[in-house]
Amino acid sequence: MEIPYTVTARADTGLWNAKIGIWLFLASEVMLFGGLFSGYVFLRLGAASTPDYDWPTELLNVPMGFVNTLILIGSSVTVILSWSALKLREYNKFKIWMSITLLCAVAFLGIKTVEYTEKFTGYGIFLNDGAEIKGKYATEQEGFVTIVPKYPEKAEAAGFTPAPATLAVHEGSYVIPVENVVRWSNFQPSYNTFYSIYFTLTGLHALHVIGGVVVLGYFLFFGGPMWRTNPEHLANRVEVGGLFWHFVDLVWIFLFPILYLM
Amino acid sequence: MAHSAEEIRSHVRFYIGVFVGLIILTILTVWIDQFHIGAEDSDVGNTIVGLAIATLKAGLVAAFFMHLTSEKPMIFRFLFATVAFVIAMFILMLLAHFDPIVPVFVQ
Amino acid sequence: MLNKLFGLAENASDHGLMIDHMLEVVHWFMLALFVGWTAFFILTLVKFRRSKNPKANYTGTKSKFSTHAEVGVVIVEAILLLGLALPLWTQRVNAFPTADQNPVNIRVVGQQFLFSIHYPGADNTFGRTSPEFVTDQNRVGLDPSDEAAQDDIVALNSFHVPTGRPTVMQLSSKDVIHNFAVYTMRVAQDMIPGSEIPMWFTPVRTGEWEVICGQLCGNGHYSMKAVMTVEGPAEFDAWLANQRPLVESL
Amino acid sequence: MASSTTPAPSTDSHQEHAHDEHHEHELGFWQKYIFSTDHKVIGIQYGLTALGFLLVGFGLMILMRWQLAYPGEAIPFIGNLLKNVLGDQMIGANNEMTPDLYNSFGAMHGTIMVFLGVVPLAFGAFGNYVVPLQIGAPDMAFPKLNMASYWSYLVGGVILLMSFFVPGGAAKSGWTSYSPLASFADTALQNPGIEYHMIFNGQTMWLLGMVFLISSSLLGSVNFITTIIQLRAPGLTWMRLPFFCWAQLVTAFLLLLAFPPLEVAAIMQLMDRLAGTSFFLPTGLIVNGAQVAISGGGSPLLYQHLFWFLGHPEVYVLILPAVGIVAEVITNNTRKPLWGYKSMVFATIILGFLSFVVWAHHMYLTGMGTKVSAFFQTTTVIISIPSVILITSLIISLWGGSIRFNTQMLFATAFLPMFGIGGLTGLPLAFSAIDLYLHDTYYVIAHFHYVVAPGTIFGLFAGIYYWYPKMSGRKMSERLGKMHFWPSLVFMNGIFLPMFIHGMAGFHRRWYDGGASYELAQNLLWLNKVMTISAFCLAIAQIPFIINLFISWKLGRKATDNPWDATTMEWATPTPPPHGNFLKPVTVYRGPYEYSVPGETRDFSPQWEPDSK
Ligand code: HEA
Ligand code: HEA
Ligand code: CUA
Ligand SMILES: [Cu+2]
Repeated sequence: MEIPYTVTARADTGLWNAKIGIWLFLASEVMLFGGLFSGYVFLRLGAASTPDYDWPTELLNVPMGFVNTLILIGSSVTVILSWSALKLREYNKFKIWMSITLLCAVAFLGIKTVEYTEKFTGYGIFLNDGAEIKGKYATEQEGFVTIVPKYPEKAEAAGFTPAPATLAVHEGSYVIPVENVVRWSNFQPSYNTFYSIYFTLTGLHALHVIGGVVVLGYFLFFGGPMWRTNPEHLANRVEVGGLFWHFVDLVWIFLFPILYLM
Repeated sequence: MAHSAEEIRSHVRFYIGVFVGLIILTILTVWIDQFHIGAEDSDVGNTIVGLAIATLKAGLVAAFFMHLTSEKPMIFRFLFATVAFVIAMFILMLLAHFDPIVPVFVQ
Repeated sequence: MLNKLFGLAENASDHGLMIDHMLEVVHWFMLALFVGWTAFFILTLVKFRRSKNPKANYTGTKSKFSTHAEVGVVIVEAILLLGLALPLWTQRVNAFPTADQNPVNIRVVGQQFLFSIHYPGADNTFGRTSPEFVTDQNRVGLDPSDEAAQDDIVALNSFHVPTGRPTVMQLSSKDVIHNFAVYTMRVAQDMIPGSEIPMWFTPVRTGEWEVICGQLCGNGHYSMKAVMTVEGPAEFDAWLANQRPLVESL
Repeated sequence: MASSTTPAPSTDSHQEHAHDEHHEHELGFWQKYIFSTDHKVIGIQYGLTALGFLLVGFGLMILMRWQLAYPGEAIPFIGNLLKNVLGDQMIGANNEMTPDLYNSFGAMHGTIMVFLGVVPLAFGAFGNYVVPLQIGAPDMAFPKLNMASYWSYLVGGVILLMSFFVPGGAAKSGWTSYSPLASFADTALQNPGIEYHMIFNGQTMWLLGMVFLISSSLLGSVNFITTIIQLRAPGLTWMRLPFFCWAQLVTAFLLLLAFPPLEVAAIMQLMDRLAGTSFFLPTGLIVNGAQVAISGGGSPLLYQHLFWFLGHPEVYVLILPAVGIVAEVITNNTRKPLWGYKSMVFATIILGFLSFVVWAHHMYLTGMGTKVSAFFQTTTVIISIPSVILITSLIISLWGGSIRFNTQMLFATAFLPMFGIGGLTGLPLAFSAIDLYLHDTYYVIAHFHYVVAPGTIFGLFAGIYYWYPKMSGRKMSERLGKMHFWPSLVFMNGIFLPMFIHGMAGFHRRWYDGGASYELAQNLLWLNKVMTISAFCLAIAQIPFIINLFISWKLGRKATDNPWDATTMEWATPTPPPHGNFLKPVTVYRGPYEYSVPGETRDFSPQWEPDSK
């Protein structure tokens, strides 16, 4: 006997297997991101209750996040168009729309990479007196920490001096003695709680995007045989993959304002 | 899922409409973020507005792109439970956060 | 009585009696349920074994007994919850002693695998503490330059409290989660780094009582304990007066 | 696709038929037994692996019990061997167990028993083998996912086992892995004397292993739910579904929705360990006398919330399948219907729902105010009601039966009072004011072991004896079975009953020396020996079982297709069932437990047989 309802719907539930499967999977994903989201709120409330803790949303690149939002929403539309094309049995249109979807996904990941690089070349320095100086290209040499500060006035107020020629690797460098520094690093996950949650959330989301690319790419490049034998099955699979893709979009719709704006 | 070709074509037009709506809402979120809403020293106002718009957008995606408007009751049953549990997790964790034993030292 | 049978540790605090009482009541309830069910259970097994009852009865019992029993369980549980448990917890965490009860205030800081007990000293005000001051001599991180810190006393793993006066503690930790448990006082509370959790009790009997770390905290967890000496108020005052302020030894 | 063999008519008109996958071609050994997608093979793989892990978990505990009864004394017989295998950081000069080893065995005992032993056996093995048969399906809905689920489980398990042999040994922060302890455990920060590997250290491997186990459970639960919803044979309406399937369905939902938050916790803890973040680490930590170089700002309580959000549903994952098995066995051996089938189904569903909102009863001592604690006390008390309904219905089901005491029935009946003791002693823990006293004492250990060991484990034993003939075609020996049951019953109680007394006296759990250095413990230390000896005897009592399990596969008495005269559909297949399970499509005509129907000649009316009249 073969497994029934892989393609056709069961009469009393009106659903085929993979449809239930994907929704169940998405339910667990909702719990996953729900847990992360609860964690985010928990940590942020904790941060808010300490007097000088900052939540440096403003350091994220809003235009890039904005463009990425549009890209993901757009790809959500194209994936549904590719499914419609399959339903209409227009295989070439399916290929076109699906290719655009994948291109969107790659563009999204590309922009994300640029953003990550920006974070990894940005630096922050925590000083003994509690001040925090942000900028680019920090190094430590000869007992001094050098940085190209974002706001030089702020840096000078905090005791930085313009770097002598020997230490000025980059234009506009400022220096401060190591003794005055508690810690300094680039904007990596361990920089502070905001970056921890930022990298965790966006990193997990990016993994989902990559997963989506693999699945949808498989349909695009290896869907041919199935299209010839059982196009409805292929359409169902694309619908399932599409549901996952919409969910990835949906998560981003929340991540964007939470991380970039609020 | 016996959609006729004509139905699907009209759906497609509708998806495009939703797409446009989503773009407008995205622009709205970014635009509105310049203004400070609510009390002077708290960002609760902005947060609520931002989340409201995000929820609306997510609702559009779920309802139309993910076909929830025409989905079968079985799916709703467990999505309902899921959403209930997420909300419970969220609210109860916050409740626990906001209801500690109040430290009181009688000096 | 059941408590005795089960070997419950003796109680030496004011509110402990209420906890013991509740423990006793709950166990009577459980015992009653267990005995009732077991009796029925064994009777059934004997009565309906195959050799005695070769033909099973399709319908089984029609009696509403189980519904009554379940409703009974609900009612008793509701009484236990509303009548005993909730008020008791409220009394524990909301009804902290007021100034006119003249409480003894102490801070307890846990670390792997020690308890440091911080008394505010004569001014009854705790000096400022901060992690950067922590050393092996200054385990609570007392700021030596702080006015209020000058008379603060810090005891290690062994400390005194008086009878008759409530002791209010604020618990915290420097590294991992510990738990400050004095089973004879019927109190226990986690010591969580980054937060201060208050707890109180009023000793009614003198003696030397063990303080246990009740939360896994590393390989020395089993040996993390302190001795709490409960003595009369006069002896306590004398003991306290004898302690040298921490700053003197820094 | 082949609608000729599909029970329900296909609704899709423009449906092309694929003709390529029709013929059963002979599969090679690897595909048939190792990388199989057949739910029965996967079920047996799950079962054997899980039994192996149970044995490992038990073995760890035997060594720990030795330490508890004879603290600091050399481990007899295998002390030297262990020293060679685990290194002298773990085994002391005198061949005794070190505190680190004790903690690590404790953590791994809990982890292995819960995540690698009981859940895979109850859910993975029985669920996989029995559920598709009981609902009349040819296989699981997603056979490949099913295989992935097993392999993910195995990888997770192997990672956890390997972690015993890395420098510093396996995870040692309890099965709960509370941060900050677990964030620093197995790092040079906590223990400068040992050279830890960045990834291959106990706690990190624990977390990685958990990620695999969680993925396995998620895949499994998606598969189970879809299967039960979609692949029920025609006529098998929801209220005709065997109770075991209901139990598995609710269990699957618990796994599906409760595990992701644990995954979040695991990911965050991994980030804390590997990327230096501070999700669970507050500002100002001082470990080993030095300030920890982290940003701080995290919350240790966040970890506990995420962990226990899984943790409590997880305990019902441990118990529900066992309740399901017991229900099957009891009806079969009392030869009468399940009393209160409907209320049991609803009780199970309600239990499932409520189990998501009681988690903080494990956190009463974390500084909870009145409102939260009142909420969680109330929900915890309420959740005991459906449990009472389940147990009561099962006991009343016995009434009026014609009880056949074969081995599986003995285990199933013993389950009831054992679960009763475990469940009842959950009540005092539910009230925060007295949990204040009992928290983290051996009372808690006794409470949950009564539920999971003489409870769940007995239920699982019942299931093994009951379904063994279907899997192997032969029955297990009754004599060996009874030699297994009676000593197990006695010694289980010998281990766990004294723990209540210890708990009341204030013995705390996770004590390396079993209380030897505590004044409160002096009068009761002898009970440790009682428990330890009982544990040894319990181990010996498992020997007949192991012999029985293997010997009967070849030598047991041959079983017919329906050896227990049962009514549910797994017995409609040939024994053992072929690939695809049923020889011809089955249809269901009645409820699951139609035993001793008045007016019938036989005392059972199988679900798959049409009315004779
Ligand atoms: C399968 C596992 C399982 C089950 C079913 C339960 C069931 C229950 N548990 Fe338990 N529990 C655990 C496993 C389980 N628990 C574990 C593993 C821990 C410790 C984790 C750790 O810290 O490591 C724990 C810890 C634990 C705590 C925390 C204690 C502490 O750390 O301080 C609490 C507190 O409320 C609690 C409560 C309950 C309650 C109220 C139930 C209720 O659901 C019980 C309801 C059942 C009944 C009320 C029985 C009814 C029966 C009868 C009335 C009939 C009697 C029958 C006969 C005599 C034949 N449990
Ligand atoms: C499902 C869960 C489960 C099960 C079944 C058990 C079973 C047992 N447990 Fe365990 N235990 C835990 C979960 C479990 N435990 C947890 C979560 C903890 C807390 C850990 C922590 O502190 O973090 C704990 C802690 C714990 C402690 C406390 C340690 C401490 O705090 O210091 C003790 C002490 O005695 C103990 C003892 C036992 C014993 C004697 C058994 C016995 O009942 C074992 C019986 C086992 C069997 C009967 C196995 C049968 C299997 C076979 C015979 C296999 C056959 C094999 C083949 C055919 C291949 N356990
Ligand atoms: Cu400190 Cu255990
Ligand atoms: Cu629980």
